[in-house]
Amino acid sequence: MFENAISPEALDTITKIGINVGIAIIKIAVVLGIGLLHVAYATYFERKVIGHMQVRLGPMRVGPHGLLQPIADGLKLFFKEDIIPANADKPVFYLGPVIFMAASMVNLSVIPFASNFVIANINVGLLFIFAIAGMGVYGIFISGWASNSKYAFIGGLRSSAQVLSYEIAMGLSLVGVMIMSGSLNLTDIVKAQSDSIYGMYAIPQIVAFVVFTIAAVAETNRTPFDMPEAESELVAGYFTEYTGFRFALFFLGEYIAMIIMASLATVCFLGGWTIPWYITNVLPFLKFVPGIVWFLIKVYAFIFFYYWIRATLPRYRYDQLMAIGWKILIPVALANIVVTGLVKILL
Amino acid sequence: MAVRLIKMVPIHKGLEPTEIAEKIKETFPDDVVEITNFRDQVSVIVKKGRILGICKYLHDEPTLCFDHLQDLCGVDYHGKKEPRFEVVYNLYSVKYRHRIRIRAQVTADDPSIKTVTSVWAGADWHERECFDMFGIVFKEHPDLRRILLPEDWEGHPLRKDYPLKGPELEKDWPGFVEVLNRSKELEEFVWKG
Amino acid sequence: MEQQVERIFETRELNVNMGPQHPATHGVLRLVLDIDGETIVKVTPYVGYLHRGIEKLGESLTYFQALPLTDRMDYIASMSNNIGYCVAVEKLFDIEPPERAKFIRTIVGEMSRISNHLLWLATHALDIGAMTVFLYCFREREWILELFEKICGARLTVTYPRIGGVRNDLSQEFLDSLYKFTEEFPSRILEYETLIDQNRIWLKRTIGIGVISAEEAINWGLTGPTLRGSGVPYDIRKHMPYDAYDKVDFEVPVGIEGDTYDRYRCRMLEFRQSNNIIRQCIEKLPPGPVMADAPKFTLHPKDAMFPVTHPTKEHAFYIDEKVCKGCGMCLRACPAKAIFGEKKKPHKIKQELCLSCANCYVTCKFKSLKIVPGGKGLSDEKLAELAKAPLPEEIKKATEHLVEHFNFVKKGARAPEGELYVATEVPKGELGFYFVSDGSGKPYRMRLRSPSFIHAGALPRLCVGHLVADVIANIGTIDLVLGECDR
Amino acid sequence: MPGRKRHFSGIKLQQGAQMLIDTSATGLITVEEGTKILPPNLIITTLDKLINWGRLSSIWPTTFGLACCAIEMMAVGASHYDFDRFGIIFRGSPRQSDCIIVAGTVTKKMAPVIRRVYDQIPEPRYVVAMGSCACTGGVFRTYSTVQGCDTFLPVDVYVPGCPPRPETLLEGMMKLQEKIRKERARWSPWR
Repeated sequence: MFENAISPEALDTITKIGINVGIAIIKIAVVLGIGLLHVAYATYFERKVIGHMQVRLGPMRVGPHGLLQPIADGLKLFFKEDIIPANADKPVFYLGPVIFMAASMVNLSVIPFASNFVIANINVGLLFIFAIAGMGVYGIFISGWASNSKYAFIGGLRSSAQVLSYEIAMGLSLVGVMIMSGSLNLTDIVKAQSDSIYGMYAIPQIVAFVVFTIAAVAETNRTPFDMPEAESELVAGYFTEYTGFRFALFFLGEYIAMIIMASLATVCFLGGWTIPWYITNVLPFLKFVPGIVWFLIKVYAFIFFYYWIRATLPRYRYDQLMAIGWKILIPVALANIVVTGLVKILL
Repeated sequence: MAVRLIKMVPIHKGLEPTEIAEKIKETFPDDVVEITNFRDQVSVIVKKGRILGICKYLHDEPTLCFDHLQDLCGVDYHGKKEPRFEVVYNLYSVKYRHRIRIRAQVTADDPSIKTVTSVWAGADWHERECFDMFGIVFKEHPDLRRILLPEDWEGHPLRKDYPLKGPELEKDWPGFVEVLNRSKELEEFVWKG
Repeated sequence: MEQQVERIFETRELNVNMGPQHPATHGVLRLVLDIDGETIVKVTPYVGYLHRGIEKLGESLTYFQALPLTDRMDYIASMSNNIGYCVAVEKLFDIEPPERAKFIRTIVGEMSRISNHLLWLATHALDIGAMTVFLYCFREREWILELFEKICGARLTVTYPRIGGVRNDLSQEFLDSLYKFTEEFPSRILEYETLIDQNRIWLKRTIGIGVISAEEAINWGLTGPTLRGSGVPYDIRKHMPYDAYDKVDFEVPVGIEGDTYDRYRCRMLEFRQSNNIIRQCIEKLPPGPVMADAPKFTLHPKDAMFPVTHPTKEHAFYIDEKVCKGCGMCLRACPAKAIFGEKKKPHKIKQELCLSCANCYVTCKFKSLKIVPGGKGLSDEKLAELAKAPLPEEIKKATEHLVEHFNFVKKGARAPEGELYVATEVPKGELGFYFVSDGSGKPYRMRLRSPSFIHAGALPRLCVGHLVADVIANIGTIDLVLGECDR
Repeated sequence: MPGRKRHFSGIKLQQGAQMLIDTSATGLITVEEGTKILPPNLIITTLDKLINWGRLSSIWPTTFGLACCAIEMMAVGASHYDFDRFGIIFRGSPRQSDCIIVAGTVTKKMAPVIRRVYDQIPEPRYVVAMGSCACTGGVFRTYSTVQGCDTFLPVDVYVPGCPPRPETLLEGMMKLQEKIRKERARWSPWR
C-alpha cells in the first residue's frame, strides 16, 4: 500500500534533495565552525599584532603564548550576568544583536572559499551581500535606540549614517568589477579574473580597489572610521548598555563583517582562490597548492592591513568622515565606472 | 599654524610695586586702608566698596595694564583680625612685568563683594571657589554656584571654625549618607562564597 | 493648530553627560554638553570630584610636613610641584639654597616637564585615536620614572626637593645615565612626530580647533603652553627666574594661531628645550653642598646628631633630681618604658632598659636630663658624679643640633609674619602658592593657584560651536589634571 | 529565600556539616535542619574549574581612574608592564567589564558615582582598592575624603602604596585571580 504511494522517481528525487540538503548542512556547519573559530582568533591576532606594533607582547599567560585567550573571553562572557536596563525597549533590545550577528553570518553563505566550495552559488551574490550588509545597520540602529542611553543613541545614529553612506561608495566601486567580469555571481567573478590577462582585478581596477578598501574599513566601523564606538567619545557606542553574551554577539558580528569584507576584497579584486597565471608561469610548483590556502592567505593579509591601520592612524571626526565618503569616494568611484565602461566599449 | 621660538631676556622693565601702590592711593585716596610690604611684595588693602572700579582702573590704565589675574582667593581671619574676611587679588602685567596685590576687606556680617568677572574672565571660577570655601557672595556674578563641593553641602570648609575632619557622619553630606545606606541595603546581594 | 504642530516638531538640544567616569576626561572631570545634532551649543564643566581639601590640610601641618601633599596635587609632574612649593617657602623663610641644589632642581624640574608632556601627548593622541603614540610615549616615560627612582626611590610621588635644597646629592652614575637619555631622546621625539606631525587626520583634527586669541587667553587667565600657543610669550622661567633658569640658555616656543595644533607644536618644541636645559645643567653642575646652611629652617643632616643618637656610643642618661619636676613628659616619650616615677616627683631611669635614644632628652622642658658619655652600665651614684663634668665639645654641638631638630619636626620652622605669592612654571602653566603666615610654624592660609583649574574653567569658551569629537581634543589640549584642579 | 544560599558544593558550611558530606552520594544531603544541598559532584567541580579559569584569564576592568594611582594603572596597561599579557584589557563601559579598580582618592562627591558604576557592572564583579587612599583614606583625613572605599563597596583585593608600584598592582591582580580560582558554583543564574 505504501509502495504505491511514492513512485520510484519521486523517491529518487527525494533522495537527491536529501543528499543536497545534507551536503549544504555539512557545508554550513564547516563554514560556521571554521568561521567562528577564525573570528575568535581574529581577536587574538589583533591583540597580538597590535601589541607587537606597540612594543609589548599581547596575551601571554592564558595557554601557550596566550593561545587560549579568546576561548577564555568567550567562556567568561557566556557566564556573565545579563543586564537589561530598566528603561530599555526590551523586545527590540533582544533583537538588536541577533539581527546584527545574523546579517553578518548570512553573508558567509555566498562567499566562494574554493573552486567548488560555496554554500549557495547564487547569481546575485554581490547584490545579496549588499542587501544583507544593509540589514546589519538595522541591528546597530535599533540596539542604539533600544538601549535608551544617549551614548548608544548617538553611536547608533552615527553608525547608521556612516554605514549607509559608505555602502554607496563601496557598491559603486564594485560596479567596475561587475562590468569587467560581466557577472554578479562571485564564483564567476573569480573565474573571469583568472581568465583575464591581469590575473586579478586589483591591477586594472586599482582606483576601485582603493575606494573599496577605504569603504570597507568604514563599513565595519574600524579605525580611523570607528566613530560609532569611539571609545574616547562615546564610551562604547551603540553597544554601551549590552552585557555578557549579547555584547559578545556584537563583537563576533563585527569581526565576521571584517572577514566578509576581506573575503569580498579577495574575491572581487585579488582573484579569490586562484593565483595569476604570470606567477604560476614563473613558479610552476605553486599550482599544486590548494585554492583555499591562497584564499585564506589573501584574507589574512587584508585583515592584517586592518590591524595595521588601527595601530597607526588617529580617528576622523564625524563630519570629516562623511565628507570623505560623499565628496571624495563616491565621485571617484563614479568616475571609475565611466572610465571602465568606456574602455570596455572601445576595446 | 606655525610655532616660533622666542629668546626672552629676563629684564624687569615695569614699575616698582611701591610706585604702583602710590598710584592707586592717589587715584582712590578714600578706599586705600593700608599698604604693606613683605619681601618686596606690596599689598594694597582696600575697602570693598569700589573694588570693581579699582580693578577696572588697574586693568585699563595704559601705564599699569594688569591684564593677568594670577590668583583670586579668600582669607579668613577668624578671631584674629577685624574685618574677618579678605579677598586677595594677585595681579600681574604680562606686558610690563610688574605685579601688585590688592586685598579687599569683607566683614563677617555682610560677606559679599562685587564680582570682577567683567574685568578678567578668568575670575569666574576663582570667585565660585571662594564662595564655595568661604561663603563670600560675589554680587552680579553670572553663575555663582558651589564648585568643588556638592551643591547641597553645608558649611564652608576653609573657614577657620570649620573642623578639618568635617562634620559628624549623621550631619554629613546627604548624598554620601545615602550611598552608605544603599550599600548596607545591597549588602545581602554581595556574593560571599 | 499651528502652535500644536510647532510643539510637536519642536527641536530640543540633546543633553549629554560626560563623566565623571568616562575614558577621555582625564580622571574625574564631568562635562554636561548640550548638543544640537553633533554641534555643541553649551558646555558646563563640573569639577570637584577629586576635592581632597589639601588647602585645609596644609593649614594643619607644618611647612615641612605639607611638602608631600604637593606631590599628590599634580601627580603627573610631582617634582615640579615640590619645587614650586619649596621655592615659595624658601622665599617666605628668606633662605637661599646652594648653587648645586639649584641646578639639581632645574634638572629634575625639566625631567618632570618631559615626563608630563609625554603623558599629555600620550593621552591627547589616544583621545584623538592614535593608539600607538600612547604606548611609545609611555616607553620613554618609564625611562624617566626609572631615573627618578634612582634619585629618590619613588616613581611618581617623589618628594625629592626640600625646603632649602634637595634631599640628597646626585651620583655621577645617575648623571651619566641621564646624559645618555638626553642624547637618545631627540630621536624618540622624531619618532612621535613621524607618527602624527604630518598625519593628515591629525592635522584635520587639530588645526582650527579651540582657537583662542592672545588677549582673550590672557583675560581667561590661561598660562603655560596653553597660553603660549596663542602667541603670548609669558613664561615664568623667564619673567621671574627661579632656581638656575637664569643661568641656562633656552628659548620659549610660542604659537601664532592659538589652536590645538599650535599648542601641540609648542609642547613638542618644549620637549627639545627641556632636553637642552638638562644637558646644559649637567655640563654646568657646580660642586658643593645640596642643602642650605640654615639650621632653623632645614632638617639637620643625620651625621650632625650622630654623636648623641648613635646607639653604639653608649651614652647614659641621667635625671637630675633637683631640676626634675615630675611632669611626665619624658615618661611618655620613652619608647622602652625605661623611665618610671610618680607625678610631681623626680623620675628615674632604669639603666638596663635604656636604649640611649635621647627621646627623653629632647622632650624635657626643664633640662633636667644629663648626658653621660660612655656611662652605660654604671650605677646611678656614679652617673650623678660623672654628670657634673662638662660635656665634650663634639657632643655638646650634637645635642644642640638634636634639640633644634626636635623643635623643627615637632613645631615646625617659624616663618615671619607676612604674606607671599610665589609662582613657578610647572609643565601645565603657572603654579602659584600664596601663604599667609601668622608667625607660627604652620601656614595660616595656604592657597594653591593651580593652572588646571583655570584651564578647565575656560573649556566652554574653547568648545562651543565645535563638534562633539572636538571636546575631546580640547580637553586634551589644555592638559588637565584633576588632582591639581580640585586640590 | 533559601535559593539565595548557594551552598552547592558545600564549601562554606559549618565545621560539623562538612564531615557529613559523602562525595559518592547522589541524592540530596541534609546539612542543617530544613536546608538540603547537592553533594559536590564531579560535573559541578569540573565546570567550576573551567568557568573560574575563563574568568580569571580575562578580567576586564573599567577604565576608572581617580587620582595619582590612575597614572600608575595606565603605566601597567602600557608597554613596559603590559596588562594584556594576563588577558586584562580596559573597557570603557562598566556593562562590559568584570572588575573595578578604584585607583585613587575617593571623595564624598565621587562616592555615589563609584557606587553607581559598581552597580552597573554585571555579576560576577570584583573590586580592587588601589592605593592607600582607596584602602584607608591615606594622608587625606579631611572633610571631603572617604576613609577607604570599603565603607560602601565590597572590596576583594587591597593594593597598598602611595601610589603602588606597577608590580604591586600586577601582584594584586594575580591575587584576585587566585581568589577567583577558589570560587565555587558562582555560575547560577543571577537573580
